[in-house]
Amino acid sequence: MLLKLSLDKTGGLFTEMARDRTLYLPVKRGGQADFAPWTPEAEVCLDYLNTARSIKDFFLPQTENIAAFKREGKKITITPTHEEPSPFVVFGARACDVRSLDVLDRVFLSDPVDTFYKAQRENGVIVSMACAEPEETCFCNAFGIDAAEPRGDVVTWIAGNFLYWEAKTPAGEALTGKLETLMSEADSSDLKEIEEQGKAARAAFKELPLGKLSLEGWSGDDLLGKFTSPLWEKMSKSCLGCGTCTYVCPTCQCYDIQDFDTGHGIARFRCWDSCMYSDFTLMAHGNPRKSQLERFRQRFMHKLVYYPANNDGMYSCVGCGRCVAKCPISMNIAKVIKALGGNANA
Amino acid sequence: MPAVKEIQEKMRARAGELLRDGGVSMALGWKRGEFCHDPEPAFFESEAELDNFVYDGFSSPLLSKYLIETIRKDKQKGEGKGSKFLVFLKPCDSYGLNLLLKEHRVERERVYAVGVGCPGMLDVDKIRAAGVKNMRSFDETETEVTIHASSGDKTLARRDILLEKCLVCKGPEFAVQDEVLAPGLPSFEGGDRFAGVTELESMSPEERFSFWRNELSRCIRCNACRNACPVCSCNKCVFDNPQSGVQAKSNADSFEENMFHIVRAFHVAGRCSDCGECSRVCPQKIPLHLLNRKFIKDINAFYGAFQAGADAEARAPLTNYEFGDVEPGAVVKRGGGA
Amino acid sequence: MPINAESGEFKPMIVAFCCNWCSYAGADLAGSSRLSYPADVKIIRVPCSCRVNPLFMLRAFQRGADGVIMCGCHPGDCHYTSGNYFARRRMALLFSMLEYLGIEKGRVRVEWVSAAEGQKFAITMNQFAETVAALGECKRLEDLRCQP
Amino acid sequence: MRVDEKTLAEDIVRMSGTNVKKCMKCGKCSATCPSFEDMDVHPHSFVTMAEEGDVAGLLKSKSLWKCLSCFACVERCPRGVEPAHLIEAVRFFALSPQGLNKMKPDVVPIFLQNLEEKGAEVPQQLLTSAFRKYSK
Amino acid sequence: MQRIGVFVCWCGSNIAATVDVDAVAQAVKTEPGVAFSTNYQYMCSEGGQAIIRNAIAEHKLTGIVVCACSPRMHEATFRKTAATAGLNPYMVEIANIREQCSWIHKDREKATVKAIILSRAAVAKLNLDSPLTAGETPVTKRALVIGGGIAGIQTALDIADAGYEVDIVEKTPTIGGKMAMLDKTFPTLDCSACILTPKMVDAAAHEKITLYTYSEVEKVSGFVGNFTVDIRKRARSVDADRCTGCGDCMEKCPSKKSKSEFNQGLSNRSAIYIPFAQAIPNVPVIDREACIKFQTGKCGVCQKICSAKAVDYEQQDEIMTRRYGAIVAATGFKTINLGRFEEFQYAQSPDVITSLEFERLCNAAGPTKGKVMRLSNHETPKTVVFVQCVGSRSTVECGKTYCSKICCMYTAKHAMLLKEKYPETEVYVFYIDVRTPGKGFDEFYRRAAEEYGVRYVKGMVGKVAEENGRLRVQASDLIADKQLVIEADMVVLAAAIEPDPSARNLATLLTASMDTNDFFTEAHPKLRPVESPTAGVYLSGVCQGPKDIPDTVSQAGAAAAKVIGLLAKDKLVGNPCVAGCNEPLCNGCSACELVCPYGAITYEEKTVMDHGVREQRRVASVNEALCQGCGACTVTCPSGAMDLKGFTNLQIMAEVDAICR
Repeated sequence: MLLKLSLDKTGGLFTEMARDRTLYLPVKRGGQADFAPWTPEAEVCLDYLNTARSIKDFFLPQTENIAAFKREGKKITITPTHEEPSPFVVFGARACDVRSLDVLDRVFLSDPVDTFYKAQRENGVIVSMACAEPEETCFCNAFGIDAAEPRGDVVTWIAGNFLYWEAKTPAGEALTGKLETLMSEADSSDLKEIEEQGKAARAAFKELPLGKLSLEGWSGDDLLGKFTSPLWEKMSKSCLGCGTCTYVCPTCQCYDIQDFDTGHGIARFRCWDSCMYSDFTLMAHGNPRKSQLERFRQRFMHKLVYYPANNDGMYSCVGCGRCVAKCPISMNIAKVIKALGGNANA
Repeated sequence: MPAVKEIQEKMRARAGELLRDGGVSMALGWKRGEFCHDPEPAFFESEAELDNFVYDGFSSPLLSKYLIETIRKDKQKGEGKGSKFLVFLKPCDSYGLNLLLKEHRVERERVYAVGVGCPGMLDVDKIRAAGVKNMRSFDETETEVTIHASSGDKTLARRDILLEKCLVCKGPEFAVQDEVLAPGLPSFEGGDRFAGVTELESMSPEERFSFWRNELSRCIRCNACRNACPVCSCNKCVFDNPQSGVQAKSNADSFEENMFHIVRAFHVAGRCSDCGECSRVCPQKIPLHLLNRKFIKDINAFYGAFQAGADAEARAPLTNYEFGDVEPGAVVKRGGGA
Repeated sequence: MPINAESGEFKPMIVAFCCNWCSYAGADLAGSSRLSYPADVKIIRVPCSCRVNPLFMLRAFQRGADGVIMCGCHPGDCHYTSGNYFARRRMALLFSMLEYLGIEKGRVRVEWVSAAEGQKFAITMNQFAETVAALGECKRLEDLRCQP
Repeated sequence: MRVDEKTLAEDIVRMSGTNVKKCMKCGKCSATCPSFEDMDVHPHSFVTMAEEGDVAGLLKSKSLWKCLSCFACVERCPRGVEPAHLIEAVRFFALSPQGLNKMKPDVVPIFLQNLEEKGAEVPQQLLTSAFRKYSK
Repeated sequence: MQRIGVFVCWCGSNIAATVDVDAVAQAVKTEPGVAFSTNYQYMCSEGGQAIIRNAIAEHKLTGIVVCACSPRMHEATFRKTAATAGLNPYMVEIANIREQCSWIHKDREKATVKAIILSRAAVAKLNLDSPLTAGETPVTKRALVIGGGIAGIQTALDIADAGYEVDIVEKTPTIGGKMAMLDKTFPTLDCSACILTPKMVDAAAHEKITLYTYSEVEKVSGFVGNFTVDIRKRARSVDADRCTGCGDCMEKCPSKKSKSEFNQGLSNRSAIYIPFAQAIPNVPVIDREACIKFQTGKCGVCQKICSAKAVDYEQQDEIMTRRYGAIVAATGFKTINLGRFEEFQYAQSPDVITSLEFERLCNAAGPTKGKVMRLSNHETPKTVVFVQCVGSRSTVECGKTYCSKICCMYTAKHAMLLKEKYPETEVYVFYIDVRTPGKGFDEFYRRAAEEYGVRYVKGMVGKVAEENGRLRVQASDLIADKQLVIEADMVVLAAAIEPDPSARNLATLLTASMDTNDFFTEAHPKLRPVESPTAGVYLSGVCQGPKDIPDTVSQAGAAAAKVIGLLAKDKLVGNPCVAGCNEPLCNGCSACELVCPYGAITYEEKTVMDHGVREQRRVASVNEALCQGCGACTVTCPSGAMDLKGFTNLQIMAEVDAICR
């Protein structure tokens, strides 16, 4: 059932949603939009196109505690320190970010299951939001994502002066149940408006600089040829080796487990890691990936070749365009797709 | 004064000449990206490759740091010994190169530095903030930029859409160069680059603390600031080195957010040429230059005006001293620097 | 350091870096002259004030120190001729930066104490401990993980 | 109005831009002074008096108007004390109550007219010096 | 993992009265690495040391922590104890629980808690200790003295008398320096030549001393005990072995218009010349700039008349490479250029002279045969004005901020000599202060005023002007508050002295530091005044700071004693707590080199293995013989490549952690 709510009443909706759980939604921070817990003072911005960071933060946080080790004499005690999961809602996730959870699920929910991730997934409700227009750097359509019709527990649209709301899953239904009184039922003219808007949006995506990006050359054939291509060397030269692309990426899932000596014992935690870093894959004997070329190649081969090979052809890129927007030197996955994808993008 | 397009053609032609018969084996410049506003640092090895060469208001990424790796690789190959690398430098980039030369990270004889006048680099976010959506192309002069976008054409005053670092431009002089194309740019005067620092200094400690908490809490430790910095060129950063005792891959808490940025600013204190790359590349838009400029402002006030990278000889303030230097206690007493 | 549960009295944790040749000897002289200063002050011996990395100071705050003081030979008297001059510049910049970040002034200090200045050492430590105690716990540079 | 002579002395010294503490009492200023014989307080004493805060003494001294501003003392002083600048600063204070803009260009001719009557009271070089300063 | 023994000392009741020593010993037992802990009344006593030795053996300890008095007291003792038990002496840490705990705290509980924390910090540090061995280097038993004035001669004689070889390098054709130019010396008024020339002869004759005159140091490498020095022996154009010193060549030389350096330009000399009669070596040198043969190719008179066939126009500069264990800088001074002090008319009037010129005029062997005369008309002056502090104690650009120290005394001397020779002369001395600290100095100055009637006037000369063939001196008398105008015949300026300009270059060669006035800096202004901060380099004479002859000679002896102390050793044992460079981390940036006060850090191209990648890099290298272990480099190094053994980054941080726990 499609519900609607006047845009000037969203405050009440947020208050209600945040009553018994944490509500994350895009707010203005440092001149850009980012997901943050809702507070009555928060500067909510629903007209953003892309947040600086993705919703990955809520399922695979940048750091999370694992355990504490304490030593007394010869006795060592281990205490789990992972925070108890609590229910939360992510409001305003875009289609690309919602798709990224599929990518992460396949990694963390397949055997052996990552219990931390699983707990977060079970406690989180995704309220997605359709894109009425694209950001300049978007190319989700290349991965078959329909930005105008995202998935999620609840899908929302903004059209005219209204927020439209439709529950899609039992979890979404449950959330909607508490909020129904705030909203009214939409009619067919509303539906039509949403559809029209969606059509326009889809057309606009195609007109973008990356709108016609094709992955035809990335079918998984000729793995060795791709791997040994001399183009990697050329393309990786300008890479600074920072972790921006991996940290803003909704699908990058690599992490490191580190021990921190607190002076009273050891705090073990996990934190994001980046395959762009020189100490990634560092082992006792040294590092198998010695140069930025190898690290650079790994990142894109993983996204476009290895991951799909293991996951029914699903690419671990969702075309959100964050890396395109944020790379300090304007290197990005679209360039790689074009350069090494043969003639498809010629 | 030549138009920016003309400078680009001059540069392309000169790079071609030098690659052909100027004893230069590679030219470091910029090449066209996917959009009209994202040129990428590029390494041209032949004249033919120069078709993609671009120099415009978005050629902001600094190139000189790439010389370290370029020369290192060249040495490893063992061939092409003594071959030179052409690098294009905007006036402010030249300070960074000088620092690399001074710290022996790059050998002078391996570099052919071509200075190019800079009309002031543009900030795509400011253009977007002006209501421009989906930029397709643009025309630029020294004073105006006309943008063609899906949202329509728009002409903006160049000054209004400059990168922060360009608003406080150090001027058209080159600290190091072998030749200069299009000298005299930029023709505008930079503003007071310490205004931001002074403003912070005038706040109460509580206000300053919450300002920095708000800024630094956004840090995701992507290391873009560090890796883009021309003086943060350590073979291995202490924060990446498990043996250093301070290694940290992420900011586990607020202390580490502070620690990373204080230590990074301290390590480049007296060496930072204020090129502004750290702030430009920060994906979280943290005004990192306000940390570095605080040190620069203090150094100027305590030890006399100093521009890192202005020459390759002067001792950096932290490797120097005078008997009558200010006491640390006096610094704190006076309340937030000079 | 936490507030004493019984007395409610705040006992600051203070780290003092002392150069071996002047200030550490000055502290010894304070000791042999039986000049008392709070037990909250713990001294770390370094060869010269120039051995004190700003990192060590931050480390102390991370681990729960409420105040950090560095003592060295008077300018001109450095055993290594120039060490304290470099240290002085480093600390001047560090202190200014800490203040800029909104860390309360008074938590860090530099004092030049010669081997003959046992009294100055004791007075300095008494004053510093008092200042830091008045400021209370250092919240702005703490690392929550390091709390007991 | 200033009541505190000490503050006044400090202001004068600050305004003059000199550092009287640098004086090592060598007397080279007095040794080199062409107006020495006409003065009741000699340049080196002027510096000492300023250092001691004796503003009244400075203001009522004949020397105040006998100094030619030739700057020989400034040139010769081995410590960079610059007594002439000090004298200029005291003069400024002596003149300042007479009007905000001190001496106006149009009063200078009056001084010149009075020259014959007053004779040596107003040295010509002082007026030249005044012209230089106030003819903005 | 270490096996650490902790030994808590009672120090009688000194510690035990305020600190519960047993509680300390118990508390540290659970610390990581601690294998054994105990307490005892006097750890430093033989009994205490035996406990330590036994425990080391019994518990297979790898290191010990002694919780006792200050390490400044007994660190050395316990290191020896450890060494006798077979432990590396640097595997010893001291927790100072006496001076910094029991003696300053009254509350037993607080003191005990603090003692435990200090002991834990020592354990934490020891856990990261590694055995250190001091490096040994052999010593070349030969010294180099640079400069052949009284400072250099005295230093060389003292070293040579102790039985060590010494070379003196002097850049002028003769040794003797400035003292040879003096007429008399204060405060005894004995003849300078009479006391100096025997020393010059001694130096030349000494079997352990080799003189290299007309020579300069060109290159210095190496370090304490092992310097290698290139000396350029400039071509004299006269074969010193053949020359008999007869002097015929000088007499016959047709080019006689060169200014005599020795006589301060007050007389002329020939192109082939010996600077003065008692010069050593007594061998002439050809001034090629002035020599007609060298300039035009026509002449050759000296060669023709030389019966010893010593004149050799073909002679070339010669570079000799010598090895030394120690180097003494004794480069001396010169008077500053007075041309820029226009008020004194030095450059304009021949009757305004410097004190050193006056010295030559007084001297019986000088250009006027000891007759003091006005250079303008060769008349004996009737009124002479001496001006002190000319350029000294001055902050103006052409002056020097320091006191030149010797002027007050030599001016008194000159005034007296003048009065002695010409009692009728009116002599004025203008002074700012008369500084006479020294044995018999004030008495000497008072004699000038009281017995000789020299008129001392407090005040400075403002202006000197030539008028009607005389000098009009305008000055102030500050005591009388008068301006004086004196018609004088001669004005003598006590010019400030400054280090010889060659010292600047030498400092660079020696990596010895200089102050802003180009005087060499001493390793410690009070405790090591004759050593430079660069190990193995010593300072003698005015190159370190203004001083008179007695002071110079004492310092020369002191420098010699230091050199002898060094050369007496067969091997130098270094301090093992030195800096070291972790090469794969080093960026080669040179920052550490710039802050090293000892020049102990150099850079070299080296092959470095970094994570399996082999490459040629510029990396820092520490000379352990020179490093004194201050640690300045460690903090300057941004990548943490430089670390200090015994005080590593990790160790200090471990102490911090342990204290703040």
